[in-house]
Amino acid sequence: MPATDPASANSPVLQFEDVVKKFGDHTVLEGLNFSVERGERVTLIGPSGSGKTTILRLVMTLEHLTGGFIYLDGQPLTHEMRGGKRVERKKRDVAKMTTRIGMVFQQFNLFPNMTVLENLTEAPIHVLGRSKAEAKHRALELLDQVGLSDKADAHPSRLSGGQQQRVAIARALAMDPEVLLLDEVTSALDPELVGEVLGVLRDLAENTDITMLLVTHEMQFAAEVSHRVLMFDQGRIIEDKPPAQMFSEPELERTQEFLKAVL
Amino acid sequence: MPATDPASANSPVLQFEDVVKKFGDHTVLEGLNFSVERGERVTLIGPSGSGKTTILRLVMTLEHLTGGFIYLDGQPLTHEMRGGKRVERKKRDVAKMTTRIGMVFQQFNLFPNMTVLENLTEAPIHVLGRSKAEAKHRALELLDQVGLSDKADAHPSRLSGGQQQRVAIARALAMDPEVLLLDEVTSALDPELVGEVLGVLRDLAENTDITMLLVTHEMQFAAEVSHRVLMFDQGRIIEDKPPAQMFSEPELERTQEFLKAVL
Amino acid sequence: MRENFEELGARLPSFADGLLVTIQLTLGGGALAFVIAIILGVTARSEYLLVRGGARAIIEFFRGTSLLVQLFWLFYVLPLFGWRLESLVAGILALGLNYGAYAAEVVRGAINSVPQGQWEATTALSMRPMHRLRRIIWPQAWAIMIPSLSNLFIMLLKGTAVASIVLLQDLTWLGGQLRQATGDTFFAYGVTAVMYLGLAMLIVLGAAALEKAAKRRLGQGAAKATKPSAAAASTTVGG
Amino acid sequence: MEDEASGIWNWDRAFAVFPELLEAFLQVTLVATVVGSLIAAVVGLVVAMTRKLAPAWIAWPVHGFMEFIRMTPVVVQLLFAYYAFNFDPLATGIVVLGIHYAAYMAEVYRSGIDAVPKGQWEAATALSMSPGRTWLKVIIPQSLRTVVPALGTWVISMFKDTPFLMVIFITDMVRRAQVYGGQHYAYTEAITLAGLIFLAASYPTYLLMKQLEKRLARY
Amino acid sequence: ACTATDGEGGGDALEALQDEGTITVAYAGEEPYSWDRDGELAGASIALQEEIWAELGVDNVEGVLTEWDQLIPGLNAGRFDVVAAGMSITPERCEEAIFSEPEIMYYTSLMVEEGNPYGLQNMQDVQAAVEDEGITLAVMSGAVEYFYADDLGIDTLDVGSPQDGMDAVTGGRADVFALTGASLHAMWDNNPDAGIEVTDPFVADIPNEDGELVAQISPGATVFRPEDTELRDAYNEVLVDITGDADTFESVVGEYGFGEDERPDPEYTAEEFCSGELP
Ligand SMILES: Nc1ncnc2c1ncn2[C@@H]1O[C@H](COP(=O)(O)OP(=O)(O)OP(=O)(O)O)[C@@H](O)[C@H]1O
Ligand SMILES: Nc1ncnc2c1ncn2[C@@H]1O[C@H](COP(=O)(O)OP(=O)(O)OP(=O)(O)O)[C@@H](O)[C@H]1O
Ligand SMILES: [Mg+2]
Ligand SMILES: [Mg+2]
Repeated sequence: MPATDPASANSPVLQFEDVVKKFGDHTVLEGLNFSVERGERVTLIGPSGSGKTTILRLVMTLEHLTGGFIYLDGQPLTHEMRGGKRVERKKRDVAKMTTRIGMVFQQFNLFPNMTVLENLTEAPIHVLGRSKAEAKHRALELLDQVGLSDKADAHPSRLSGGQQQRVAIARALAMDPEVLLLDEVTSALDPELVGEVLGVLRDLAENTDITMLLVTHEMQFAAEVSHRVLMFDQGRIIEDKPPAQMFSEPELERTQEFLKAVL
Repeated sequence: MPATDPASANSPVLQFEDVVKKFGDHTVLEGLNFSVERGERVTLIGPSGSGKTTILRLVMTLEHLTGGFIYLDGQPLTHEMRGGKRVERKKRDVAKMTTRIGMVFQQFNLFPNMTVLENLTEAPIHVLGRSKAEAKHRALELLDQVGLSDKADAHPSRLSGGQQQRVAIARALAMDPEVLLLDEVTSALDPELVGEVLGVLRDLAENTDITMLLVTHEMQFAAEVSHRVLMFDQGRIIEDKPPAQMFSEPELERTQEFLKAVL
Repeated sequence: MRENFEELGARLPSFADGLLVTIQLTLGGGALAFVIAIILGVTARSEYLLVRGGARAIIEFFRGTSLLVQLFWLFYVLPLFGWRLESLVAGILALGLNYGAYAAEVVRGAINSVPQGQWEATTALSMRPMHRLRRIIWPQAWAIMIPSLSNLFIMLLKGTAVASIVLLQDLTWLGGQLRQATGDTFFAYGVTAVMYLGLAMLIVLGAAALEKAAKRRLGQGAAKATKPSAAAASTTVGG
Repeated sequence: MEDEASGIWNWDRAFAVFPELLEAFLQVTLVATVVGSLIAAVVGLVVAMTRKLAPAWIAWPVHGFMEFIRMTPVVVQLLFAYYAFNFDPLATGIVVLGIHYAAYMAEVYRSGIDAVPKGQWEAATALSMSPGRTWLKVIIPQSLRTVVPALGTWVISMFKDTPFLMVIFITDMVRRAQVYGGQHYAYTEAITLAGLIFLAASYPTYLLMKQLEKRLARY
Repeated sequence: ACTATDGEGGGDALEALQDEGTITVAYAGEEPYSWDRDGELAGASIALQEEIWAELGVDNVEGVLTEWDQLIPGLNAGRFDVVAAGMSITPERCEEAIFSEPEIMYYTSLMVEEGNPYGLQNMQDVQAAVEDEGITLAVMSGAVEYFYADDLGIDTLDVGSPQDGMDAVTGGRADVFALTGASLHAMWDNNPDAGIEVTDPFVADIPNEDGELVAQISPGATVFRPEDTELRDAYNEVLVDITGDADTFESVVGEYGFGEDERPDPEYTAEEFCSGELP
């Protein structure tokens, strides 16, 4: 789904500009700037509460942006400047843009009242307006990719955690997003099931050039799949490096400390 | 709390004899036999669903024993042979014995309607019949041990997960149990908080000779503290070794496979 | 309209009496219902089939037959067997049994919805059943059940309107009298409705305060106190 | 019960009045409860959704109105509606009962909707599903599971509020029992039977709800 | 204040009442028979009660204002001693309760919209207008007019109280409300601006089983518990002295607008009404 807008030709697929996020009085992000290029896979690491999840949720428009701008393909996502003022964009326009972003949650969040197949076809049919046959075809293809062809008609509650998470990944992919957001997608899983999910993601990284922004505590996995690792602390990026460097020769003391605790 | 019963002098503190556990038609444990000596620290490992939690819950009498016997200090716990028949023991008698067993849960399960101190003194006062002063004294001592002296009057909801789990450990210890059961006590915690809880347990292992039966996915920790590791699969013990051997030279293929996945 | 208010003014003393009757029935019936609800709600969870079955039968019976019929039996049929209850006693008893049966389901549901882990923790600490219920489970269930109980309490308040069956002259009865005196149905029942509304508001406020206190005791208080809630006060489900 | 205290219970009378009561039950009580419940279930849902979706200037007045309905006796509401609108009495009565119970059911729906995990809303947003579709396909189906048993309780409760219809001159079962009593100066049999018919009607309703609950819990 | 007699027989009942000095009388609040007049018990039925019980040595008559449907259950349950609500004597009721001799004769009136647009004067007019013009007749359930309508085959709006009936007429829910004349006239007097009028009282003609019209003679009487026959007999002895003499009757109930027309014919007995010989 390459962007057709000329503005996007050379701009990063995702860009944060002076992003501010407050919960009440509590400032989580204060003037954050960074960008992700098309096809890049970026991992966010950092201590609990540093704002990693918040960043993904802001991109997915699950949280309200307090200040600054987020651009998707060079176009403003939820807020824009108009007449010298920062104004909110229309819900409709925002919704149209978010179809190009997919997200996989820590808790899977599959729809329990639908079968696996229905989970995968609901949005393509009713949001993207695909035909039923087309949506179904694509869904089965994806289920095959995540190794769950035989579970198409099962209800999510009948699946193990690892299987549920693989379905959730397939569901996000069924929308053919340009950007995929992944928030600790293995941390609700039993250790033995983690592998199967990481396997699916590894596959995805190898065989597609989808842009990924991910949060994970699996450092080894992060090292394997990502192009860049961003270390967060207290709502700011304190280090930004390729994984090899980040894990072997972290510069700051804070990063060293953190890595020692989690590795 | 050394057992006063002469029967127990040389018997293992905990013994499983032909233990059977079914949930409906589903047999989880089928004729399990093993024992734990006084002061021993035993770790149960094995894939998800193999019955590790079930074993701890049976000892704590949270599940009904389908068949066989469990002995505490040589005395039958929930069932005994009487007149050649396997019969259930009186609730009262069972309750009396379970005061000698403590358990720490994955989800902490602190009482939200009580302060930390009340959580620690409630059972010693009302179950063991200790005086308030005595119970409080012991509670503060334990809170000091787990590094939470300053939280005595806080409500659990005000504590972080790691702090809550440390309180839960202190609460179990406040009953001075002979046997302590620990079921994945760190897996509900953020990775950065895991360390503090493991630290407390390591302390406990070093400074007391309390008998411990634990389930954990932290293999390194298991290796450090336990005397023996039992590998479970499909409700049976398939390997039983000191940790050094178990982790370095597992015998069975199933064990190797499992360890590869989780280590 | 003027005359209506004059008539109302002249009847204020009797309205005060009627209000007292309604309040007596509401508080008495409510207190009794609460006690019955606890007893039935707890016994309906008993592990003994006989106890549980008995509690269930009582609950279903008093929920299933209507308040009107129960009142009739207590007041008019029981005396034929030689048991005579005073009007107020009969009224309180019927309200208590009827709404107690409804509230028993609330109590049972709230106790059941205390997380399984809490029950298991008490077992792990070898607490006795009564001790566990009183000290651990109840305080948590209590916070859960308040909104539903307040809902039922308002129902009970409105249910006291059947008091005239046992010859009590409560608010509704006096509304009827006012209606005859003024010949103005809207006015008379409007006045009555406003009085009930006032009493119901008191219940809502009381319940909100209780809920807040209960939640504070669970350490949930200030953390969540974002919205001032007329909404929180009226939450959820009866029976 | 019957012989020695001859006045208390008379089987002949019981058999004589029973068909009359049953007729009134079927014609009024049952109809009012069934139609009233449907109205309550639908209006309750609309109100609950209004409170979630509508702008404050609509949501708050609706909430205020429903609170007023909830906190004042249904009798007063029946009388008001009866004299204010010149519609068919039974239709008026059923609508008033329906709206009265909608006030309760709205609360039930609300708690059911609140019980749907936040993650479900977020997943729907992440898939760019429209609000309408999210409600229809995700939220409502999931909340039904928690909501149905509680709604059932209110339906059973509505059964026993139908006698209030007598204030707008609808002869329901209890009224019929009283008329019979007044005609023969014998109330016990008629009133007691009315109570038993209520019991006989609410218990199957309760079982039906359990059944429905099980069906919904399947996934 | 309720004297429990617990069915030991009427003779003892009277003695007990005399000892107590008070009799508890239930009434339903219907002007001018028995109602609460500014906090005081008043009405023709009440006047009779006071007169008669005083004669029998019970000085104090205490009233319990009760809804119609609670009168008889309350009497049977011993909540009060007698019911003085001008209840009509019918064969069905005599199976379960006992009546005094007739006390006051009833006539039916019709409450209609001011100007009486349908020109209704009696039950036959009503029957015709219901059939031809589709008007609605309101009756109070349990009152004699309720049964008249039933016998005439008229579908009715059944109201619960006199006030309900008036509201039905003024609110356009009914075109005519049939009830005891004295009660309707009292309501009309109290609400002169209500836009209603009330016809002159009449004796209703109702078809019997053979279809012949029979004039309905309808007396009201006091109701006693079935076991209180001796008490009832004692009451009757004094009652017939009053109803047997026009002047005495007038002196007791005249205050409430009753006169010779309402005085029961001494030849009518409760027994005859009970057995169905009358009307
Ligand atoms: N809805 C909310 N209301 C108030 N504060 C919030 C909310 N969501 C997040 N926060 C706060 O924002 C901060 C950042 O949270 P965030 O979840 O983004 O951290 P994180 O880096 O993802 O941490 P973790 O590794 O624990 O998931 C935390 O201090 C958190 O308490
Ligand atoms: N209450 C229950 N009802 C039915 N089946 C149960 C119940 N509890 C456990 N089981 C089943 O018993 C088996 C063993 O469960 P158990 O929780 O003991 O496994 P485990 O080894 O602790 O696994 P994990 O590592 O995932 O915690 C599983 O198949 C589980 O589904
Ligand atoms: Mg996070
Ligand atoms: Mg487990």
